[in-house]
Amino acid sequence: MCLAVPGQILSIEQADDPLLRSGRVDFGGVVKVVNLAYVPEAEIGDYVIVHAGFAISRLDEAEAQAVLKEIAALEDVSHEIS
Amino acid sequence: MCLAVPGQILSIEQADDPLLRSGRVDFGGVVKVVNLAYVPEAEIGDYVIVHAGFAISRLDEAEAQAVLKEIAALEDVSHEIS
Amino acid sequence: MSDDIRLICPTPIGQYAQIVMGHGGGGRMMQQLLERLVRPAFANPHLDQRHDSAVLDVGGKRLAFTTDGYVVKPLFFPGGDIGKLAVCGTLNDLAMSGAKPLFLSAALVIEEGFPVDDLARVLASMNAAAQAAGTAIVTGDTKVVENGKGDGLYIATSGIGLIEHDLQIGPAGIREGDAILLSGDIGRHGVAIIAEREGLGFETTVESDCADLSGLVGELLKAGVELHCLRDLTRGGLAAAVLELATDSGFDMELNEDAIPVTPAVRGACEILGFDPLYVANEGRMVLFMSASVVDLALDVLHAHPLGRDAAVIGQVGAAGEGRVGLRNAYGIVRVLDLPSGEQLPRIC
Amino acid sequence: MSDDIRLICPTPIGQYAQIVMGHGGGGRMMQQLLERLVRPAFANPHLDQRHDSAVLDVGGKRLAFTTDGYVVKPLFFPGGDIGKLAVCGTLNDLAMSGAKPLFLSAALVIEEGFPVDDLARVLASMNAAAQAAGTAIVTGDTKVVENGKGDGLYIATSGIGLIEHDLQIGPAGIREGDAILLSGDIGRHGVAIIAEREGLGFETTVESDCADLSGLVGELLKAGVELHCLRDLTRGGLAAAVLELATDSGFDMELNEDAIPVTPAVRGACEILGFDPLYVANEGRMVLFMSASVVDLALDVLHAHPLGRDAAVIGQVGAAGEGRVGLRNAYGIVRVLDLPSGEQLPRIC
Amino acid sequence: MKYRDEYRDAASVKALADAIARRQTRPWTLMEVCGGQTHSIVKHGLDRLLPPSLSLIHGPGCPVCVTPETIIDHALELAARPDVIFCSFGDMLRVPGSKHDLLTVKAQGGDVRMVYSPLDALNLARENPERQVVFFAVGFETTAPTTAMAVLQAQRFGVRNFSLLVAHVRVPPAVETLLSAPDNRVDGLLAAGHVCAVMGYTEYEPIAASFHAPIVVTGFEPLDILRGVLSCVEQLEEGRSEVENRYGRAVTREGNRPAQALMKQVFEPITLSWRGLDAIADSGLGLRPEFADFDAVRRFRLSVPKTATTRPCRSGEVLTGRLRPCECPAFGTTCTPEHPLGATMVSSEGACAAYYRYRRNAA
Amino acid sequence: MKYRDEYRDAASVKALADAIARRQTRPWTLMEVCGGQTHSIVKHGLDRLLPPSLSLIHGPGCPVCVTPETIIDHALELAARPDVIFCSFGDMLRVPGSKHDLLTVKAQGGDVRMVYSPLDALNLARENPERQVVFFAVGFETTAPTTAMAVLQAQRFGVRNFSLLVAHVRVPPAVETLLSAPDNRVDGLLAAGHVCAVMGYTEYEPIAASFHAPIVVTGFEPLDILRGVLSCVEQLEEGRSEVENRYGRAVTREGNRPAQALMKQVFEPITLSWRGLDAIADSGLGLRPEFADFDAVRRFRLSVPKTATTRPCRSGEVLTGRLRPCECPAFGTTCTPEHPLGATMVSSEGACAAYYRYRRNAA
Ligand code: SF4
Ligand code: SF4
Ligand SMILES: [Mg+2]
Ligand SMILES: [Mg+2]
Ligand SMILES: [Mg+2]
Ligand SMILES: [Mg+2]
Ligand SMILES: [Mg+2]
Ligand SMILES: [Mg+2]
Ligand SMILES: [Mg+2]
Ligand SMILES: [Mg+2]
Ligand SMILES: [Mg+2]
Ligand SMILES: [Mg+2]
Repeated sequence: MCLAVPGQILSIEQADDPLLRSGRVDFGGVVKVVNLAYVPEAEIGDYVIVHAGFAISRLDEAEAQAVLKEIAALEDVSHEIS
Repeated sequence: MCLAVPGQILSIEQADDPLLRSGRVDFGGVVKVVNLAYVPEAEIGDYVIVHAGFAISRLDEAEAQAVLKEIAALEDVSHEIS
Repeated sequence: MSDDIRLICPTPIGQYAQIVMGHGGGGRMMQQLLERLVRPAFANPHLDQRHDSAVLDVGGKRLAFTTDGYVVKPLFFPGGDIGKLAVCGTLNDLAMSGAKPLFLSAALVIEEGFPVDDLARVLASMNAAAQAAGTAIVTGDTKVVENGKGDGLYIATSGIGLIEHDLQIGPAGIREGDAILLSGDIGRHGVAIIAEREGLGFETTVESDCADLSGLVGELLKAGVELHCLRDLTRGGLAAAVLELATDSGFDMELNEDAIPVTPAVRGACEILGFDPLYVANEGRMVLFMSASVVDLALDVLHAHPLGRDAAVIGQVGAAGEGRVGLRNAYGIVRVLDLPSGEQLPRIC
Repeated sequence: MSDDIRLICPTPIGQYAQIVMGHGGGGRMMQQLLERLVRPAFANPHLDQRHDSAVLDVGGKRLAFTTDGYVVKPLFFPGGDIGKLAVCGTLNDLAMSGAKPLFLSAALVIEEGFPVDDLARVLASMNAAAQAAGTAIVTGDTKVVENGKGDGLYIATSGIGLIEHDLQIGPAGIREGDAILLSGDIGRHGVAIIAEREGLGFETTVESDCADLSGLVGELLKAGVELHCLRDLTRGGLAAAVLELATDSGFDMELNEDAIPVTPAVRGACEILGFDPLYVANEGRMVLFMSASVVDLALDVLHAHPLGRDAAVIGQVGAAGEGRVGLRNAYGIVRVLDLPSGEQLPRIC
Repeated sequence: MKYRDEYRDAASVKALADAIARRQTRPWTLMEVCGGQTHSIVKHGLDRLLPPSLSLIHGPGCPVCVTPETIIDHALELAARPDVIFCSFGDMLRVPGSKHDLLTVKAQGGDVRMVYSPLDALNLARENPERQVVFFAVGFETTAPTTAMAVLQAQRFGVRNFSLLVAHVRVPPAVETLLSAPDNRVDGLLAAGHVCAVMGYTEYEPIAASFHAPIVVTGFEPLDILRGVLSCVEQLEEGRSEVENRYGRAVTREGNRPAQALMKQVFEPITLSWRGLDAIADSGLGLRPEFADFDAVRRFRLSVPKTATTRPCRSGEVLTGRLRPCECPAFGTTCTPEHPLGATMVSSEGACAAYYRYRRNAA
Repeated sequence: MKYRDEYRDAASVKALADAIARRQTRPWTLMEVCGGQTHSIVKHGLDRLLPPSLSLIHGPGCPVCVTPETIIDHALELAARPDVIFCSFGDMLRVPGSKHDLLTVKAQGGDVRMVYSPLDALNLARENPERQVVFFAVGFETTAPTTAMAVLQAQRFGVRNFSLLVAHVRVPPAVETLLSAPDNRVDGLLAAGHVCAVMGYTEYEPIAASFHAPIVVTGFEPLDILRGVLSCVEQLEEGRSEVENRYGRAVTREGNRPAQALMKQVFEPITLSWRGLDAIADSGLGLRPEFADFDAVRRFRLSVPKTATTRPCRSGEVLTGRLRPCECPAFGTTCTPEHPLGATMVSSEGACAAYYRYRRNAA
């Protein structure tokens, strides 16, 4: 359920309207206008997770990198063992 | 104006209704349902003149024959002269 | 009285910026669309043959190739259905070049919501018509369009035929003095269709003339009739077919109104609607052009075939001129036969 | 875990009594419609070739013959329009038999209200595409349907090509061990179309891949590449094309997911909509089947041509079997590639 | 077809034409009032069978031709409304208003339906209760009773979504206007047989008397028309100016009483500007106040358009017999049946269209 | 695509699968609640990378699957109305009601539109003021805020022709119901990452505690899912039953506060019968009384249909993890994606459909 994909904010309009805040979001070359009212903290350049035309979450890039590092460490373990 | 063609009444329905009297009328092999309210005197077998789905006149067959005879007489005159 | 007026300049097509029904009605608007937009866009010598099928040289063989779209309403009508129509129409266009039909294709555009059972009936009737002509539908395509973007079913058929004789049957073959023959009575398809339309509500026994003429054309060729030109009657009726050929060949022509067979029921329906049977659609009739000397032979062959039983000589080709067609009536008056503008509209007044 | 389940009996087509959009979507519903209704109705050996064009013997010559209907929306889209599509699609189907395209036909079904200027643009683009391929539209037809009974313009094109080599290019030519090549990246046509649709409102630079492959096929033949089978990718995408060929040839096949080129923009659009690019429509791509020994030669020719620049080997033909197609992913897992049911519908949940 | 084919017989036509030629001694100009008769004359070439000094000119008897442009513009406005199914007789569809025609509105998505009878439109209203169905009520006294009947049936059945755009016209006021024109060329009139089938012909008796013009009630087949001509010529030669009935099989002096009654129940005479003519008192029919609910102009609050015709169309002169179609400079050049400038080119019964179809480039 | 491709890397997937295998000592059964995760697992074959004694079963987390048939029947009724434009997400169109599906209604002429966002439906309402636009509001807590926003925007702009057919569902009550079933086989849960992006995961803390089941907030890419699995296995092996967040790039403990606020402003929890499950208290969302004007059931006075499902569909058992799709006798025979008997075969995220697509006849 809840197909949602990460995209990067290119521009923001009606930034302070609690219903109409919106912006153009880039999904790897495809751009869509998306409602940003639920991510008041998100800025141009940020990644957001978009579902049904709405950004439902600002993507935490630090956390994203940390996970990838954690997995890279696992890979090393894996290599050592096998 | 007022394209109207002769056809023969095949059947009559709602014969006494001043608005809905209608019937099937045959136009040389093509049959259409026609409003007959304006020809209350017309009976099955009679010819009527039909315009826009309405019989507007019962065809006077005696008169029709008389005219053809009159013209036939003219033809004779024509032949005699030429 | 002399009311003979010449057209000084033709009316520009641009006056309607949008396509209207009249552009498909077989009348002058359609001719203008084809002459001013379609033919120039595709300009090539084969299109310039201006015939029902293009005659092509493929590796030394003479092939006929044709296509038509079918958008008839209702889809099922007395005497046929869109499937039979789509196959017969294409067979006829091949036959008009004197080709033996070999292979057919069919592209279906089906509207969402169309009953699968009706589709099966149409396909069966296409196949029956193809088989009866010794041909087959060898390739096809199916598209589905949204409800409200179609009208049940549209079919485009194409056909390939092989020309096995040496005649050049087509508008260019027409000669001064040629007899003009008509293979049967006219107007039945158009009346059968109109009678079935919602709103008009005719009862009639009129059946569409929808038929494959390729067998009959084959008989004529086999009997050695030197055909100059053939054209099947479709949209725009007999008038459109003869007028097109007069224009394309550049010969004036004259038709004899009394010689043109029309059944009483077709005549009756036309009277009611204010139609002229000469302009009403057909789907199994053709005009034939040939030297007067072979008319008797041709009539023998025609009369012996179920599709040519009522065939008659209906006119003759006059001198080279401006491609005018006159219609001589019972009173000896010749009136100019003109293409209707768009479709014939029922008249009331 | 073993979840391998066999279909016990096929689902009857009759379950939808009416045509729905899915019947035209290139998926299993369409296959069923064709297999259970259309093919049986028209049964003949040429249809049984199950190829993009029928290969016919006409007076000792081998001809290819094909038809397709075009109902694309919008009519004008990045990378092409319905006219270019209609011509290229038919050229491609001829090319898939290795035929040299010779002649085209076009049947137009125009909706009342369609701008005459748009019609002129489409006709020009048809002619340009035909001329670029050295062919011409030699016969045609025009019908007008009422407003609300069409969608602007539908086009059915047919084509005749001449087969000048001795290969039997088609499903029957596929052999165990054949390499499966793909001529370029996939999914662009479908994404370009969808991005233009009302309601979705994508901005994208994705252009339809709409193109005529006949020149490229000609180059391959000229270079002496012994092609076993070709198929252009259209509705249903790469998956549908390979699955059809697996079914029709009876060979199991395996594709390598990582080897299939997809551009980031196409991938991005597919992610948003929940689509699988393997099932998205193309209009200028083909799969090629050939012995492994000629792959290098073929890739040389492909890479030298603008339409084959990204060509790659994407899989191979396995043993004769039940025509299953496996898709091997980066984790070494092989999943069964299955036709979608109808059209892919955008997913939200 | 019985009562039709007999009236087309070639020998009889010849005999009648001969009789006319024998009877005529001086040049006369006759006007057939009715467009249907114009159509028949031109199609069968009857005028060419007559002596050159006997002129037939074409009258205003085609509702398609005379319906004013302002009403056509109302029709276009109504037909373009998404809530409306607009019903019209076929030949009204190509009549140009100030901008375009009903066929264009239809091509642009308007729901325009061709009907054969006003009752077909009423049926559409009953079958589509959520839509507004408007019937374009054009025509002379022949057609007005059929429209009246649709209104009365709608009233009886309580059909609330049915209304009329009324453009009915009456023949006698127009004929009077024509005959009173200072440049009137018309010596005698063929009266429209089907109008008279409904109305009888007593209305024409004072007209014939006061203008000293014979008026002959005439049918539509070749023999009918030639009989009408013969009768007119006879009267003129004899110096008579009576109303005579030469369409006795369909017409009686008093006409169709039930049809007149219902027509009068629903409609009343109003002043109307015919296309090509000035306003004529009592020459139109409007819905009586009791039936105002059925008036589409009222129901849809249509405003009277300000547009005036600026086309170089001379159909006014054609309609009044002062100009033959082929004398109009636009005829056959900028004005053709595909792109008519005037209503007389639109209707296949219009004088310009009839000439275009049958006389242009006569072979 | 950034933040997607990295999470599909093959070497990392292998490393994680290895780590899971190393960590696991006993058989465990995990349920991924979310249909999106089911889709990902089956598409990428992730379950085949796991040890055989680690079972993944598929939960009820697909709104397409769980929307009750009675509401689908309401949808079909609304969509067939000539005055209605019925808007739905694409994957709801093939869900069968008691008689047929929205695609059939559309084929029969119903105006059914596929939209990507509830705001698209609202735009349609503004563009078509003469029509009624109904949006089929399905989905979990991820989607409910998007619907809430459409309602609030409609209110602000006074859009009177817009309404919702609401079928929103809430995850936690369903999870509690599953875990309390007497035949529950589930040892640990992967919680739906996007639901938690909106709701956070505090709701799951009491559930994990009371049922002694670890609950791990999990994303959707292969690495995300395997991390969730690893985390679950670790907890089980260690005897812990905590809520852990393994989708930290998108999810925080408290969730999306603005989204929660608007959702709560518009909706309130109601009792709902999920398809395949019995009625569950507070498991649905209904419009609050202040927004009752936007309720399509009320606006169109829909009656609650009496029909009950008589299909031999076992999707209830599939949804609760008691039956694998391939164990259903109808699977692949009378039930296929073309002719689905149950919702789990309809949605491409439904468990039966995912199995049919990726596992039938595995090569
Ligand atoms: S030819 Fe055309 S412009 Fe001239 S009077 Fe007739 S309708 Fe008017
Ligand atoms: S296979 Fe079909 S019938 Fe069986 S549980 Fe799944 S959806 Fe229901
Ligand atoms: Mg033809
Ligand atoms: Mg043709
Ligand atoms: Mg044809
Ligand atoms: Mg095809
Ligand atoms: Mg339709
Ligand atoms: Mg193909
Ligand atoms: Mg093809
Ligand atoms: Mg194709
Ligand atoms: Mg044609
Ligand atoms: Mg349309």
